[in-house]
Amino acid sequence: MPETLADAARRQDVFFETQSAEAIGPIEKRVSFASRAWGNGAFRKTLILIALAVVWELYARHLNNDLLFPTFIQTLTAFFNEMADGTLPRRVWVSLKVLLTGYGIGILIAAFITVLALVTRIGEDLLETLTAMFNPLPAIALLPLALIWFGLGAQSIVFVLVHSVLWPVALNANSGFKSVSPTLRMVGRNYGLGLLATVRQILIPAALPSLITGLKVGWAFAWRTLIAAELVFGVSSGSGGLGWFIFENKNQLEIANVFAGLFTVILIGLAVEGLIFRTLEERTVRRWGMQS
Amino acid sequence: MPETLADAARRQDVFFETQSAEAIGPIEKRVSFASRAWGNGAFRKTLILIALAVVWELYARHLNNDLLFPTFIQTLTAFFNEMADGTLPRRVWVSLKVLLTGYGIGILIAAFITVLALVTRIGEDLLETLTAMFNPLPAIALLPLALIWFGLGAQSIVFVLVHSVLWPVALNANSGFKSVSPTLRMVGRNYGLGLLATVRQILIPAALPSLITGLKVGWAFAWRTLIAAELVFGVSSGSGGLGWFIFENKNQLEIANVFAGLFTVILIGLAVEGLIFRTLEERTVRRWGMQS
Amino acid sequence: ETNTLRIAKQFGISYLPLVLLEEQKLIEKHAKELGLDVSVEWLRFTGGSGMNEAILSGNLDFASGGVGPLLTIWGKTQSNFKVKGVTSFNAMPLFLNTTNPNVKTIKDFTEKDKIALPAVKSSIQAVTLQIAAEKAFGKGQANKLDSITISLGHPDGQAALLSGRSEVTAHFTAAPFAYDELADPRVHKVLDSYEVLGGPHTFNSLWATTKFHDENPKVIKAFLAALEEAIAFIKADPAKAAEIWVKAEKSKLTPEQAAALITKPENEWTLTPKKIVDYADFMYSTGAISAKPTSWKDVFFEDIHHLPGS
Amino acid sequence: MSDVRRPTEGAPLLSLKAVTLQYKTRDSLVTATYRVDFQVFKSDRYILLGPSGCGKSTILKAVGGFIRPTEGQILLNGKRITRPGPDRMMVFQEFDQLAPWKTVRENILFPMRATGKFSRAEAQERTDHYIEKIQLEKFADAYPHTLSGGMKQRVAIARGMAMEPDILLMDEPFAALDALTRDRMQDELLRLWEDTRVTLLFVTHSISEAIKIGNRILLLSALPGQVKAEIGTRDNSFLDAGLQAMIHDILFSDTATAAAAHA
Amino acid sequence: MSDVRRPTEGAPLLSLKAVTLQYKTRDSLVTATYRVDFQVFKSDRYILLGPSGCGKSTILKAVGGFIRPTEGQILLNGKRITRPGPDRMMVFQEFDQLAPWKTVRENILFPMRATGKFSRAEAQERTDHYIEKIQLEKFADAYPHTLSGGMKQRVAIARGMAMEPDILLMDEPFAALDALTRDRMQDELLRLWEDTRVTLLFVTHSISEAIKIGNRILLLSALPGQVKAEIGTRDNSFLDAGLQAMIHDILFSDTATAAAAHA
Ligand SMILES: Nc1ncnc2c1ncn2[C@@H]1O[C@H](COP(=O)(O)OP(=O)(O)OP(=O)(O)O)[C@@H](O)[C@H]1O
Ligand SMILES: Nc1ncnc2c1ncn2[C@@H]1O[C@H](COP(=O)(O)OP(=O)(O)OP(=O)(O)O)[C@@H](O)[C@H]1O
Ligand SMILES: [Mg+2]
Ligand SMILES: [Mg+2]
Repeated sequence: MPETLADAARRQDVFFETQSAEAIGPIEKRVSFASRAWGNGAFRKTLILIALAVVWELYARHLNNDLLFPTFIQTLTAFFNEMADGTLPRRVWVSLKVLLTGYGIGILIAAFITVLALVTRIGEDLLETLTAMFNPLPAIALLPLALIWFGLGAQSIVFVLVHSVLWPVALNANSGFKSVSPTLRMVGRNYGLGLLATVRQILIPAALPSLITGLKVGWAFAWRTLIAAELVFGVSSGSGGLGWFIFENKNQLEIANVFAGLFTVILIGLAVEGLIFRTLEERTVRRWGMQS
Repeated sequence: MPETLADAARRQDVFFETQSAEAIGPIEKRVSFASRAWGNGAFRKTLILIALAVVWELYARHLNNDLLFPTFIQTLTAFFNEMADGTLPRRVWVSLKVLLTGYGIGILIAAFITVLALVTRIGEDLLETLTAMFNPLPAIALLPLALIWFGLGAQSIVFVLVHSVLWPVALNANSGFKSVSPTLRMVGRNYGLGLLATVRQILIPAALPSLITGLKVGWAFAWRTLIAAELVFGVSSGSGGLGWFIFENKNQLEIANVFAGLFTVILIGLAVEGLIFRTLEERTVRRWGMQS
Repeated sequence: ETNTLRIAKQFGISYLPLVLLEEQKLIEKHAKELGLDVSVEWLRFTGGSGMNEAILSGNLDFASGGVGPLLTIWGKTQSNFKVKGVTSFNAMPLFLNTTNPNVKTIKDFTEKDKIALPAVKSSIQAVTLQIAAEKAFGKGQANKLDSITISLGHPDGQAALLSGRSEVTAHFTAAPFAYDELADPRVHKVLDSYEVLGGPHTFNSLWATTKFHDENPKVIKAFLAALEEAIAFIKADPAKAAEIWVKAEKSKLTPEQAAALITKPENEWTLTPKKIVDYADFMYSTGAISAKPTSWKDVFFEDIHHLPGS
Repeated sequence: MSDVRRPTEGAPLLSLKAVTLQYKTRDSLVTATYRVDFQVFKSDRYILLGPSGCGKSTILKAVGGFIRPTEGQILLNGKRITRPGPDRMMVFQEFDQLAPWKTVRENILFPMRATGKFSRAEAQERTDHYIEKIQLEKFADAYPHTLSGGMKQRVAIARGMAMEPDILLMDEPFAALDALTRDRMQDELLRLWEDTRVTLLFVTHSISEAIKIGNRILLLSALPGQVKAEIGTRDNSFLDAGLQAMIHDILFSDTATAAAAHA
Repeated sequence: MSDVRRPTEGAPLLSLKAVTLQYKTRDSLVTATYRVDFQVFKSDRYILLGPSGCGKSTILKAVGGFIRPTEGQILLNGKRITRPGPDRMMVFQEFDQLAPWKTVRENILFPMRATGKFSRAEAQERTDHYIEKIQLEKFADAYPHTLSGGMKQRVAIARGMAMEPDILLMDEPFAALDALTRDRMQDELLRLWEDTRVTLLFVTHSISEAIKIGNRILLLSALPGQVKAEIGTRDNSFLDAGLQAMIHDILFSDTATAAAAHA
């Protein structure tokens, strides 16, 4: 191709000595303190939480109606009182046990169905059909079957929890698995991985962003369901978890305690997000460049 | 590289005439009728549904306790009766109106928050924090605020629906957006697309599998919440929807009607999955090879 | 005979006799006297329907609740479980309170008012309101006020009424909420269920399936004896009963306030079912139940047929 | 065409008999290759050469067991290929064939451990060896998303070679590499071949690469891919400008006349 | 190094001044290029050549506005580059740069319509023109996942060329193409250049491609990429075996001595 630019011809060839990688050493940009603080997620989130608490306090004071909406400080006071006398921790413990059981079983069943859906076409149809049918059903719909199968008490609540965890987790897992790059799937098949090995070594890591979202949604809905389910199913005297605590206090119009109960749910939510899901994301999908 | 295999050297060079593409024409594999029927998703799903109905009928007959678990035929009878006298259609209509309003608003707010989270880091923190805090809260927690802001009735239910739709949709959207390939994002930025254009033309299509999952989960939980919320939040007499229909019949131990109500929810779920979500997936993610 | 008895109770001061049974282990005591070793499992429900399902699925022996649910389940199970009342344990009035100063009688309610009650159409409050409406507006007008009723649980109803921030201007409720509300100067009483029915009527009863009843005669006997003892105790020492209740329920009421509620003349503690037939007839006339008892004795087991019920 | 028989000795390791490969999508039916025949003998370094989109990757995937032929048969040691397996290691053309959740080292280790073909210690040793060969020592613990395109491909190549499979299927492995790195990797591949006599089925775009690496070269026509010629190379073929020109002519002529002329 | 000034006339269109580019990840800090200086003048066909992983793509992305330099400046028409823009169309190295939800035609249309640079009719016409050039008429309505690697890259090239930007940034666009298609695309690119005098910044691995396409060639060292030399080509450079050898030597020598010897 002929060179047609006049000046290009006049440019001279130039040569440089290069430095070895060792000679260069690390070069780092300087960052100001403010922007470093701002760059810290925990710091920003703390700011958000403080702001929310302030808004709550101010709005509640403005409403001045502690039958409906107590202030943040009233809630906090109630929270500490109930923590101190051991009521809340006991209730939380009862709820958490049931919750984790239901969550765990729900995830296992979701895993099972999703894997089934991977292998056979009828499994996939089953997953799609069952999800479309049962996912919209409220917990009360399950009450009769729960009573017949499990009777009253924790087992039935676990059953309802499974129902609330299972479908969103399965939906997310299925969609995640189906979105795994065909090349990666082929890589797995190339190594002759068995079904479970494929799931464990290829599909789960590759679909992790979807899976984590499913786990988050499932977790949240397990809580919602737990609190509602404790009301529908009733409890034996003296037992009862957080949901029951909230209902009891509501019945006695101890609204600050009701909010203390809800506040506990919020705190647990924040803790689980910050300590578990966040860490999981940091160590996996972000580290692997699968999420920006 | 020297050729060292004795026989290789003895192989001869060979040349062939090729045919033009037109000369070849289409070649199709023959498929047996059985495997074609089996290949039809609607057929397989119908089989599944029939099987489920049979299992229901048999199990309910075996239990023989129609105050707890009516048979499929009893349910169907009740369903047709209530359809025929116009009760169910009216209740469904009331519920659907509220549901779609809540669903729509929930999606809009989710879109807004997610876009905010895309643009600013504080927006992302806000999304993460709010989701972790509010997603586990049951609908009853919102009752006071709903009462203050919207009073009793449909508006409050919409508010609670928004709460149940917003977070799972936002979580899925956010995770989907964050998983969009960096190259595609760069392509969008390269074209100088504005924020909304990027969202519309790059992020939404690229994250569609996650978005659809979010919509599915949101849809299901909107139903669950609607039915529960009609109990918690007042329903004026005569104006209730499907949730109220179920509750009323339950109170009067008209269990077949209760199941007819739930059956309606299931039918709607199947219809929405089959007609809307399925079609959407066929026309988008599957067609585009984004999901297998 | 069973050796564990599963009894459900709900919330509120009206369940005081059951609380005493639990706290003082009276059932166990009386069962022992009859030579039975019974342990009692106390369960709590927040409403009638969960309880009904529990009893029908065999997870519960005694359910407790209002007259409405009792009549409903009685009517529905005539051909199979034959659920009947074991006994009543109180008679208490229901109050319709309002914050709207213009409302003196139920005829004064307008479309702008909203009456909160536990469950539109099906709760005992709703039924009572219908009876009152029929009396006030004439035959066939029972549903006249239904369009302004709205379902809210007791506490939510009270909060809605007292917050003054919602369209709820009236609340049809029971003790202690009813009394609590009346303590507020803005609130006054429009309707008293005793007036509507022309006298005291049963508020809460216990019920069980015929199968359970027939298989456990001694347990029933022990239970009734225990309940009688509890009620006698309430009458003899209301202050002590109130104290026990406040402690057991962790109520925010003081023992004195609770005692005041217990000893109010309109709140009777008795096994005798009252005005059951009035409710049943009315519910039958509106189609809420499909069977009509000829006497209150149809609705209750024979163990208390000696009482002067109605 | 498919009835032309070539003189061979011994049983072929891999033989394609009139293989037609198709993709069926919602919108269309694409015939990627039409009645392709060829035979690969043990220790062949068999090259597939052809224009873009002619079905080279598709053939490789079919041999890999990922796609079933619409017509014809693919036999490995006389048996039909029904599924993928670690005896046929595949190096894909795509950059996303590395597991993003594994470091360079872990990616190379992955098949060796997953198939249990090598003991832990042996696998480690082989991994170190190949990391050195692809000159990514400094990036041994880096995750794939921090690698350049060429670096990713090198990891995939190392992963395939380290496995020492019976057949190594390589789909344009060196396309993303600069001239020097490419040279080095080519030499490395040939050294591996010397050591192990692995059978290679290798797709490339470069005629010179084909001549350098291969002992047999299959020339394919444009879509739908059909066999135009199969050519052997000799000891010093890479110096033979005539061979290069002939291949060029065959590939780029519309008919095989030009080719026949050469022959 | 950065103080060596080259004789030039007129203001450069693009100039990099001692540009250091880094990637910071959780696990490490990689310096991709170290104090790279060069200037591209209007209508240059400027080639970046260097070993795999030396930072060529990174430089292109920095010019594209996707990465900010840690040190130094990148000036476009004398102004710092702060963000990406359609004046610098980029053809990426990755196969996943096409929008999977758009057909071949829609993908090519996409930037023309999204930026509003061309009217609907004009954009359509240009699209048709380039679809013909890349010989994908039959696949105009196919979705990217049904294309072979080389076909995808051709679509990306067409998409970039159809936009006629001020600067066309191309990252190994022809790497996945066979010799003939590659030749054809190279000619097409040069024809486009003849017609529009678009400024090209072009990454390649192939020395001969560099000489065929470029008028200036920047030679980079291995990681961290530093400038080894900048060389001009002349009218008949592609016949000049000496130039090719020189570039080879410079690239593959450890120091610049070999290069200096050539000079
Ligand atoms: N997943 C698919 N679905 C539908 N058609 C496909 C698919 N993959 C490839 N094809 C079509 O099959 C034909 C051959 O594709 P293949 O990938 O085998 O080509 P190739 O020879 O490897 O080309 P390249 O050198 O460009 O990689 C192409 O026309 C392509 O459009
Ligand atoms: N996203 C990233 N995160 C961290 N490091 C990266 C990233 N992308 C590239 N690098 C590193 O930057 C260096 C230069 O990469 P770049 O992609 O620019 O190389 P290249 O010259 O284009 O190589 P190739 O010819 O192989 O494509 C490499 O060492 C690579 O490891
Ligand atoms: Mg290919
Ligand atoms: Mg690169």
